[in-house]
Amino acid sequence: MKKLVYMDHAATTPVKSEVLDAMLPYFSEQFGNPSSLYALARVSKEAVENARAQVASAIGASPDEIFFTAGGSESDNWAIKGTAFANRKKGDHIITSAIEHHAVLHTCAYLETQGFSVTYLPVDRYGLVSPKDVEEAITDRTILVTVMAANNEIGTVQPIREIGRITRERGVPFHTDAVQAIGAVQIDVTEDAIDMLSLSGHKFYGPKGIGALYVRKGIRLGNLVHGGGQERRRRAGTENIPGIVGLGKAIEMATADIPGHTAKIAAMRDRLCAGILDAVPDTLLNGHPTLRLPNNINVSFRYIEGESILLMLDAHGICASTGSACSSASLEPSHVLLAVGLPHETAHGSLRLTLGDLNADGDVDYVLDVLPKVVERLRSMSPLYAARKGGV
Amino acid sequence: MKKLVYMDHAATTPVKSEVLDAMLPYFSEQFGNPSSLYALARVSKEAVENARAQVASAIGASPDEIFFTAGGSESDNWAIKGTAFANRKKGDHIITSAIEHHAVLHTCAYLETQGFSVTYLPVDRYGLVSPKDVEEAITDRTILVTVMAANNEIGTVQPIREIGRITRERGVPFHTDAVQAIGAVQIDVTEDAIDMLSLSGHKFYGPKGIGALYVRKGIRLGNLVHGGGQERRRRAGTENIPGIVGLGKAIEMATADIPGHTAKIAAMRDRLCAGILDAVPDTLLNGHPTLRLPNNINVSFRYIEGESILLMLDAHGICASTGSACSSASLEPSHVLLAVGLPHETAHGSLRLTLGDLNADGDVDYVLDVLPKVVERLRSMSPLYAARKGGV
Amino acid sequence: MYNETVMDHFMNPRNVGEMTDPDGVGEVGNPVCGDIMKIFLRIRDGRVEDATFMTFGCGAAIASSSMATELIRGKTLEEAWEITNTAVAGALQGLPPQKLHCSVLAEEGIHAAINDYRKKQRLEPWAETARAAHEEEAGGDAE
Amino acid sequence: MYNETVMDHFMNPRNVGEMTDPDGVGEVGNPVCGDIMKIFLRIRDGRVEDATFMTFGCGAAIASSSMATELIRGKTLEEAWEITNTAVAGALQGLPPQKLHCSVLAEEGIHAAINDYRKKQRLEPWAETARAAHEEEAGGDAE
Ligand SMILES: Cc1ncc(COP(=O)(O)O)c(C=O)c1O
Ligand SMILES: Cc1ncc(COP(=O)(O)O)c(C=O)c1O
Repeated sequence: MKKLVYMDHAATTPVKSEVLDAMLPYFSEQFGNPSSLYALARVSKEAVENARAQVASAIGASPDEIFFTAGGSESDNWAIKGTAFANRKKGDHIITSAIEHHAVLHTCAYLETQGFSVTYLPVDRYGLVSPKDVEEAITDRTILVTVMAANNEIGTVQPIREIGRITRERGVPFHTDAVQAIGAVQIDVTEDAIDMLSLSGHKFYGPKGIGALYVRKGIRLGNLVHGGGQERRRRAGTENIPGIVGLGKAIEMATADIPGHTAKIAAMRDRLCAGILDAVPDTLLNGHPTLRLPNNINVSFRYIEGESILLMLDAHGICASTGSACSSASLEPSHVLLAVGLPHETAHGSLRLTLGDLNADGDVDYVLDVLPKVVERLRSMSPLYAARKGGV
Repeated sequence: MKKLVYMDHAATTPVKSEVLDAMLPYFSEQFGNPSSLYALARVSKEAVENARAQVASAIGASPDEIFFTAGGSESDNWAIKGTAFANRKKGDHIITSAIEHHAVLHTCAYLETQGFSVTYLPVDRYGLVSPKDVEEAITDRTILVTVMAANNEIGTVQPIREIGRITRERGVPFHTDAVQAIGAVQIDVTEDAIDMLSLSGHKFYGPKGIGALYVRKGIRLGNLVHGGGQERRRRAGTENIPGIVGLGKAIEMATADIPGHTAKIAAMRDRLCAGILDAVPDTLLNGHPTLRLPNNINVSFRYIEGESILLMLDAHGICASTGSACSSASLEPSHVLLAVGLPHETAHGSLRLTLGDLNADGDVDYVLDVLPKVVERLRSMSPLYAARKGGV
Repeated sequence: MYNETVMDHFMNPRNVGEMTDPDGVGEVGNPVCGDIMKIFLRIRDGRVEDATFMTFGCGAAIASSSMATELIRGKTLEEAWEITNTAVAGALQGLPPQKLHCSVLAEEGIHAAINDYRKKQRLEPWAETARAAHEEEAGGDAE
Repeated sequence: MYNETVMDHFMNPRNVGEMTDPDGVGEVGNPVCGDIMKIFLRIRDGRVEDATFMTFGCGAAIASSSMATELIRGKTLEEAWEITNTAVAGALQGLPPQKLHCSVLAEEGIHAAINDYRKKQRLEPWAETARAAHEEEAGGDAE
């Protein structure tokens, strides 16, 4: 078989075998609808409540603050629209950052068409939001602050505890998109003063199509999906039992030993990152040098374009990304890279490598062997590179 | 093992083994994010597009009219809210029926709080919506007609083709909740002049937490879940590949031979239904005598209450429902049974038995043995029954 | 949904049946709400010598009737009057929150039956105490 | 995303490289948009004797450059001028819709190089034909 080196763990991860094993009984045997009365349904109901407790315990919440959704995007949409529409009488102002995931940004843009006003906080060149900026942006019409826990492209980890402290003090609800942070960064919704938190199973070796929203008791939130009485009447739809069970098991495993697990990944990441910067001239590391996800490398190779790097890497069996997965098919350079101040042409030449459980040391060596050649090859075709060489 | 007779197929169904087999490779092996560029992702992308074609072909649509969602509730919410908010300038009036699923009714109720006006068409004593009523309810401010293809509680199959003809003529978009109809009734969105259609995998031996919305080309529809560019920018969220693959396989199997499959189920259903009405006096059949789902029995046993019937049946290993699964935990009698004109106390005594692939002839015999005794037992405790006997 | 004690009192209800010539009968509830409870009392020397019930209703309604009649048997009328919904739910090891009203119905049924007896004895009916206070206290299983 | 022909021209691009002393050079595109294409021509007796390219851009941009230079080699300048984006995309067996602009860039690159040659020859540059018409016709793979 062709060699496959998967370094796109931020896009998605495979379901861990223990997680799939936990899910399997609930497809065809323990398939009862938990809303029903009979014994078969009680098995499903208990499985759901067990998973709810697993999710709660992973983030320091209580189980009745956890609501299952179909993924990170739904959680983000629900938290933001649900807060906005439920608090319209109180205010119409939302604060977010310029480098959020599209599930947050496009939701905010939609709300702007519905009469809300949104402040998009800038970030510094490392992608950091300043808590002071958050504080200064809050007005008496502010009904929500939503800032992600960690960025999916450049991996920058935000000072959410400080933001939480400020928003709690000012009495403004604080939502954080923790889709990339779960399993990588220790999060405790109580200590971090988080009011709502989005997470998504497939980012930490759980199944796709399942996520959760943590909603602190007492937070005002309208529904996004109306209908049946599931999830204590707050999110309609027959429960995805295998998905929920898988999410519970996956988050339990992903958060069991965050320091131990991330140390291993970070060691590989550090060697790979140093190796790339060493071997390839005219390369910039994007994101923060230390406040970053342990598995994330985001570099810009000047004079070449990202898609062609990906294609050549793919020809060598290396899976990577340029910006977020969604933007790969688009023509726009990543809004995150532009927000940290990269010029367009440099942003176009970015490569994201995100390591994870599928990687071993050999993968690092392999990428360090292949990648510099790919860059060299593409540069040899690039008129920008030729001009720069000419110019030197 | 204790005997288990599952007669709640309208609440949910187990995943068929062929469906699970089709899903399995996509959890841990072919797990790529279809938005990515590399070969691994192309496998996922092809699996999604193959499933999209399967869903389309099952209902006579074209693949680019199919959008995957997290289930029937999301599809209903999306169709109704998406149409309402996108057409606000054109009008503010929605027509539906009094016996829709809560995913439709609660969504309509929400829209009423947002300034829309909703006409809830009455039904006759069999649960039928009159196409003439639809026609007369349409005004020049009507932006949507949503009438379900078949009812989940009493099984009544609506004249959607006539409704489709009328709405198409009047230029009003027509949505139908076909969650219960798929696999039971032949549906062709072109011949039936349907503009939007909701379906949900777990009702036809597919997985839970996955569904689809058919949206006819040219129909104006806003997004419900904003974010990444998935589903041609209309429904954000990393695709639930195993779920989508399972949905495709399940709908293909469920619609391969509808007449043959339903004939088998209907034969069992008819024998069971006749047997119950024969054996248990003071029993009414709810729903239409012929225009009903082939697997549905809904009866009211006078003088007793539904939950206690369910509990006693459960003690004998029989899984059934009283009204919709969601209402089992509520104290309200079913809005559907009230809408067909049942007095409250009769509605409280309703039992729904929905047959399916898990049943064989022996199950019919077993239920015919157990159920009359259960009814007799509860009636012997009922002061209403005593009073009625006294009165005769 | 229900614990074992509730299920036992539902599946094997104690004291079911109409009583011939009862000394007091109380009927409470409403078929529209899906439950009617009828309590029959036989009183000897100011004590509940026998108590039976007939109930139209859900599992919790039947179990509450069964438990309530058990609790008041042998009690003086004053003691029986003091059996609150909380006591009934407690003896059942808890009821789901949305089912607590069934235990309230049982308390009301006992009160109605006792007052029916007092009325027949040409005694002043006893006054109901505030209900809300009881309900607040009542514990229960999670749903 | 790309078909085999595109991938072949991307992985094994024909005619890459800067030409020394070219007779005509055209540079089109914009680093801000993520693609720059530079076409070099050697002209003998009114024919394209040699054509090479240097491209900064995505897979489709590189493959289009490769295919475009292949298509014009040996052609008269008039023939080369008539190589449309549709011809380039067609020779590549189709491009995804969002990548059709890369074939347009190739056409523009050829035109720019030819007119650069004509300018050097002190000839009137040829006029661009309406672009939109070509783009409408261009077929392409589904995304
Ligand atoms: C008619 C009807 N519509 C919608 C739904 C909702 O589907 P889901 O629970 O899959 O979201 C159901 C089932 O619960 C249904 O029976
Ligand atoms: C930071 C962030 N938020 C939200 C999402 C959306 O999650 P999902 O695709 O599971 O809906 C993603 C992943 O795509 C993400 O990385």
